[in-house]
Amino acid sequence: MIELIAGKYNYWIYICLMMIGFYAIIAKGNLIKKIIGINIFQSAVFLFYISISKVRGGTAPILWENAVLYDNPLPHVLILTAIVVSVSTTALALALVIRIRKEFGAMEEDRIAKLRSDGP
Amino acid sequence: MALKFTLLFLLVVCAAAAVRMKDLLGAVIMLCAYSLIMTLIWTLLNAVDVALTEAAVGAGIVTVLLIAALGRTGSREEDPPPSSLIPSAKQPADRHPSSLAVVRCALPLLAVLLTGALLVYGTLDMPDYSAPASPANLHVASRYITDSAPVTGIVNFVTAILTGYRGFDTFGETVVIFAAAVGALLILGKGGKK
Amino acid sequence: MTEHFPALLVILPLLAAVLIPFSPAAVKRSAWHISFASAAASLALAARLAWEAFALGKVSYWFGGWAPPWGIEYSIDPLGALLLLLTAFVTCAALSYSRAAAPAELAAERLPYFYSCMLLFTSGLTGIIITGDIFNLYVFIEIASLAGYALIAAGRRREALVASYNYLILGTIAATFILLGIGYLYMAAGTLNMADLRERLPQVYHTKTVLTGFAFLVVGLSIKTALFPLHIWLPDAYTHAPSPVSALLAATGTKVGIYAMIRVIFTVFKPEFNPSTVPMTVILAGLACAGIIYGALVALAQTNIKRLLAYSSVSQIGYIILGAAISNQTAMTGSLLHIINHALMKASLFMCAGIILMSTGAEKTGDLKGLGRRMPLTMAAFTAAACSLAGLPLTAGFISKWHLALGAVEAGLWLVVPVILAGSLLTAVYFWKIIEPAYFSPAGERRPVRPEAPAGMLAPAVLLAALGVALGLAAHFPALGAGRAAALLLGNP
Amino acid sequence: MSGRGCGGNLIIKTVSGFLIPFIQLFALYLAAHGDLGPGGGFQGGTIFAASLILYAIVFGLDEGREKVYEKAAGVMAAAGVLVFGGIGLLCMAAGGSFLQYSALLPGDVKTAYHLGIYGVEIGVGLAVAGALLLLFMKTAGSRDD
Repeated sequence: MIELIAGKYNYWIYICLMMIGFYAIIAKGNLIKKIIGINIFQSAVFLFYISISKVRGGTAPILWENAVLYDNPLPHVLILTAIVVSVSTTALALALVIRIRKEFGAMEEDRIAKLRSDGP
Repeated sequence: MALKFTLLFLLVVCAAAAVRMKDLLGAVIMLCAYSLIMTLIWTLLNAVDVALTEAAVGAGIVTVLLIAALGRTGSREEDPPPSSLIPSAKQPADRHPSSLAVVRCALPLLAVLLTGALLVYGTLDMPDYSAPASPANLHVASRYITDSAPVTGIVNFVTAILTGYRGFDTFGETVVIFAAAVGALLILGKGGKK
Repeated sequence: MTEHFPALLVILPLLAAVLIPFSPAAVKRSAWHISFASAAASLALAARLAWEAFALGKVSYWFGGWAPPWGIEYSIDPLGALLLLLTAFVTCAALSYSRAAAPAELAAERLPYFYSCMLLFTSGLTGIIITGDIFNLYVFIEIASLAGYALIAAGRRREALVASYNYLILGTIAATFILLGIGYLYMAAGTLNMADLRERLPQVYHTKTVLTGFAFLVVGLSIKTALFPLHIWLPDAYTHAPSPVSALLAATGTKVGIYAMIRVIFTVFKPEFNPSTVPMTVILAGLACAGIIYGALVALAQTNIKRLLAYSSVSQIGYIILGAAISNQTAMTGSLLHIINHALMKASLFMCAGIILMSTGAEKTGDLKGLGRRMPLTMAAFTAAACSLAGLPLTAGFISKWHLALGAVEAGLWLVVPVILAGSLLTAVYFWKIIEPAYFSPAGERRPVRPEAPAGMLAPAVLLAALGVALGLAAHFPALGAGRAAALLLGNP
Repeated sequence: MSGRGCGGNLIIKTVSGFLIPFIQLFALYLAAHGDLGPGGGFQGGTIFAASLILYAIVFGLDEGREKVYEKAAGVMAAAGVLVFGGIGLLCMAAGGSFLQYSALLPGDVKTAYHLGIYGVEIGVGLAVAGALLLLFMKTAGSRDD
């Protein structure tokens, strides 16, 4: 049991973070809050990838004559790409929120739903 | 080890605070703190390139974009829908409907717990954290480490993979951010006065 | 030069999309011409590649000259070739429709951005179809999705903004699930190349890690394909998007999602992977059946034409997934045929709905009285496409549903057959709600502004619908192609 | 936001005015040294964009010229992607496959890699800096709305 916890707790913390973000996305009604949730959700996944790459006793993946073991560089590369995707999504979502706020004057899901059903 | 554990703990605290805070500006600042702590953890994990990017993007650009957006949208999260917008006849029914409260809290919580449980289930027979012999570190990755410097002459493996072996992904990545820019223009229109 | 076609197929439209929005005004004015030219070039490249893929069985391309598990590979088999051809063709049709439709539904200054996003969207989809690398798949899913979110919100209707936002939130959850699933698979197998994963995963099929990764990939892709009950983003998005966008998204977006799902289930994993704890195929088939009936019933209750078509999509997607879940040769052929059929017909139907909205302002089924006489061509195309979706004999829809039912019988799933029949019947009934007033009611007081829509809008709608009938009459050819693609996919040539 | 600047706070203006050139220098260093240490076009481009955003927040941008700035940022983003894609196509023209840098200089593979990777990093940097600037300007908006 102890070994299980010692070997896996890193993964469990990322799952915990991910679920905090996931909860914010699906339970919060405020449009900006959901975007904050998405950011937490995604970077928790990034943390998971980076923890895959760690090797006990490894050094940073840059060629170095004294190095015995290197950390795995591939997840780093994947996450660099994923971070760009994440900021792109956030920016596009913010553009949508700004337009929604302009057209509906509201930023809460249920208020917008009301305005949609009453509106022209 | 103790440092990393503290940082991971702080990470959870910041994430929870960002989600709980009603003041959106505060929540954004918490998100920024979350990103900065993430940067430190990645530095500890030797992912220097990723840490640098997270510091610039997560803590920098994303925070600025969120604050700029808040400047145009208002920065308070509201609890109940204001009564003026609800037709008065419906008001008592809409104010404290128990079924709505269930949908609002219990259902998302259930979904989150189920997803989390499935994820934890998946970790049970994963290779232990930082085990050198895990499959992820053996097959493709080991070839990158032995070959990339002699073949390409690039000493930073991450750069060699990013622009060499997986250069097409990076091309896709620049197209993604370009798509976001064009998409924002399509949604918001050109600058200047309407 | 021909060996570079797989790469050029994706890169040319991408570069055209980058060129259009920030160029001098003269280039911007010809934005439509540039985008149509690059879409036409893509169609030609796709046709050539499809010919090659059917002749050789597989075409592959190594980016940067790196051998597959280390570099990124493009690989095209007959199934991918079919989808490439379909996407390129529908894109051409949607773009030629946009020439008249987009200026009517969008502000003029946004048109260059609109065309740029159309091209980004389709080249994203092309990248998803053609790639042999699972992380590259994620990158191109995001290109297509981001362009798709923007396209839905492009019109003047404010409801579209909320629809787009909701789609963005769900789509991002889906993409993150896909990323997570990829991470789990990478962790178990140490590779990202699909063919390599297929070879290396069987040794770890029993692990919980692989099972979880598979589950997250499939759930993420189910959101993207709008499989019931994860379809909630779809009706609003299709209803409020500009009509060329609805046509393109309904025809290609969800189909490519299904294709990616088929790739994961049948190419990344082998049939031996059938976890005893969770019978994946049974769940998928069950959800597909539920989706067929649910989508059709809700469509029956709709009065808004575009919303009716959107729910009809939920129902038809159920058919496609059903065939993939049964996964024998006949059912898979039916599923692929239905992908083609539904893509062409739904594009035509959304185009007709856009034409009707533009020339008469009619959005509701009740507003269509007497339209059959005033807009004979539009309503003829609409009726033909509707017949094909309902699966009437002599149409493409009959062939696909026939194969699906036959496949279900072969697999011993007798319970599924009545669902297929009931779904078809309901499809006929909800389309009758539109066709009946158009042909059999006296004209209402609404008079169309023009007798028919501009030829540029009408031609693609009529062409697509006619193709549905033609494919039904010459059923041999599509069935042969889809059959070969299905056989190679399932590994029984 | 872009029109206002940061009131008249002298301290902020002086410190920022002193810092911004160094931030930009650091950005260029990062973009150019991705092959030796951490960093690369993406990080460099982001930090360069951040320095210009800092400038816009502290000093404010010239009102009425938003269209020009927007256009410049857009051109920068498009140029970046085109540089990247252009290098890929150049490799194709030289007989390799897309982004196969070794085709550029058949005799000297390592120099070819260095050249190709520099070009690509410049492309990524331009694209990222331009796109992020554009996104900031769109998000912050002009004063009148």
